[in-house]
Amino acid sequence: MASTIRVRAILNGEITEVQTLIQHPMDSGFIKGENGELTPAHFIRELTFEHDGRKVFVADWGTAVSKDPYVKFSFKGGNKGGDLKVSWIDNKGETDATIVKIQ
Amino acid sequence: MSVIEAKLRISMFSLAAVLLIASPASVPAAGSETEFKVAYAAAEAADKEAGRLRNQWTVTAAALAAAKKAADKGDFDQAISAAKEAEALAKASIFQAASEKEAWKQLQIR
Amino acid sequence: MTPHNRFPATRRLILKGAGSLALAGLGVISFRPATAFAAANDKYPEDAFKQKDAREAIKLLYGRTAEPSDKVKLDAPEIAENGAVVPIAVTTTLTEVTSVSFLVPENPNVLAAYYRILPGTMPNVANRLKMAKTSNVIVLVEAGGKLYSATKEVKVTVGGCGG
Amino acid sequence: MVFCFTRSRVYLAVAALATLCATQPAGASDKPDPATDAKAFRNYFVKKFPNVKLEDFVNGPYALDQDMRRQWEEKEQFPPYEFSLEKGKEMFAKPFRNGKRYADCFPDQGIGIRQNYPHFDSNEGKVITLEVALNRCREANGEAPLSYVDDEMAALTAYMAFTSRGKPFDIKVPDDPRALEAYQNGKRYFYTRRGQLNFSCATCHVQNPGERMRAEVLAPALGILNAMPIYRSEWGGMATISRRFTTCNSQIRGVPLDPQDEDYRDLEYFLSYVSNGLPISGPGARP
Repeated sequence: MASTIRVRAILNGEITEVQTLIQHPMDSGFIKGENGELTPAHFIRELTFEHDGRKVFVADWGTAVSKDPYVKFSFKGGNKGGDLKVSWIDNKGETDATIVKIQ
Repeated sequence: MSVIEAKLRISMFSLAAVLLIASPASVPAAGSETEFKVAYAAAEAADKEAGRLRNQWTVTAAALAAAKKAADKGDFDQAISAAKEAEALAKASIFQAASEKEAWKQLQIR
Repeated sequence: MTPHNRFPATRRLILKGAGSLALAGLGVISFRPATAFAAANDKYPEDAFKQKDAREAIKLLYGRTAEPSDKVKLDAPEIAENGAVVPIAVTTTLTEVTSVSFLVPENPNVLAAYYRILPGTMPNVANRLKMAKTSNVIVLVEAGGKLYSATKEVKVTVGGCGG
Repeated sequence: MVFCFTRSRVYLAVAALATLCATQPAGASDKPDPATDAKAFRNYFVKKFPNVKLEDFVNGPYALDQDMRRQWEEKEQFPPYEFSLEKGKEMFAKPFRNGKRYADCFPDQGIGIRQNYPHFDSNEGKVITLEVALNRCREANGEAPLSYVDDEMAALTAYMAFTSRGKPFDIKVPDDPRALEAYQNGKRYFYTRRGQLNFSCATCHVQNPGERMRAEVLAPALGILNAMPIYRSEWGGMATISRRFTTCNSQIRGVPLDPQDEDYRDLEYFLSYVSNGLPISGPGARP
């Protein structure tokens, strides 16, 4: 199974710009499915970014973040080839993580 | 109402071609099952004809389903009325298909 | 549940030891130095995410009210092309930013996202949010222990025969 | 709601139109002339939207509305069809159980050929769309066909479109009466009003592109297929050409035909042909 996480981390000067897209339904719990019943809430709660073991950015999400969520931020102190670890955990306890190199 | 809706509405009505189908407003006696069956069969036949012309409407299918549902509950007044609506819709779709046979050419970009 | 127990700041402070807890218990939250707040905001703000009212959510998140600031720039469309995916971003010239959050008061739950800005990270965040209907979008920026905001209305209409 | 027909007794507002308006001179206009059509089609949109660059029509509503364009550009930084595209790439590369691949069914190994579909198959005398060709490839290799409206077909066509990005549509209508007939049938389908709302494809996408239909800005018909398949935010998922056509029909309260019905294939043939010269931009993202 391919990772649910796509990351682009690009160093520009001293700033590393990070864009992430994650494959996740982000069901709000307010929408009826095809069977006419409410689809239970299923959403990523926490998304964490660590650069070389140091936390740089943490997203706490509720149900109002779009399906296949996207977030962009940037940080100082990144180095070309350095590791950026991205991990998430959702309200059902499911998780995924990936490590990419800063480009 | 958005611009397009307004425009379309005007364009359609300015064709002076509004087809009004009066509904059988007064049904003297309570509808019978036989009467329903006749009305339903007529509606079904008309919808089938629309299908042959590849021009069925979703609303016809919905009216047919409503008719069947009412009949299953024994409400034949309702069932007959829905079947008649279905037939009228199906006939309108047949009419549409027939008139569009040539009318589409008016719309083309040239 | 007492109001104080529902206060995430309280829960955060529990991690920091009995002394802080005592302070929080006395309701003197504003006495905490800003740095303590930033260092403490490492837990998922569960209760804030359940709030139906913006003021309530902000109170739970930050324990204070926000003041509008022209140093906070909220970038959101005039009309959302679709309420399911509304790109919204914030940039700010404020310094010492420790968190950024997005609220949509007309959504069933008003708090959409809360971002912890750690030292060295820029206070600029872009994300995509769901909007149930036309609503203000509020962005809150916590900087130097103070809370600033910017607000913009985004119109949302339902989809149909388009595309 | 568009036209509140619901409880009123107005069933259809078209009626005697045929007799009232049938002033069209018969004759010349009935003979299919694809090249002249395509020129007129393009000119119509270029004139209607003088500020839109020709190749920008493939971006649909985003070519016409600045606020929407900004949202789209923001999304294109990490487009929502990314997952579908990757899946399509994997599917395309994965051998069938007999060891063959999709690549073996297509010219140039299937890379950079999207702009040539649909094409007219002279042996069969019918229009072959890319979706049909993909399923035929599967069946020829002992695999079950895919649903024309589901994610897997969208993923495959997304990948194939991606490898053709920037290549102009190059649809041929050969000098064959059957090809001309297919083209003409597609054109007829495009302009024919149907459904209780009495809309044709052209009502929305020729007469009213750029207008808002409730929330959405209607896309111009010119270049509308160049971006397919599309990720639709409204559906939270991918749409193949088949899904787009069938949905359009049901939105105007017409019962859709089967996906890849000959009428739809001919429609795709016509619509692609009149967009000849405009670049493939798929997969796309739309509201």
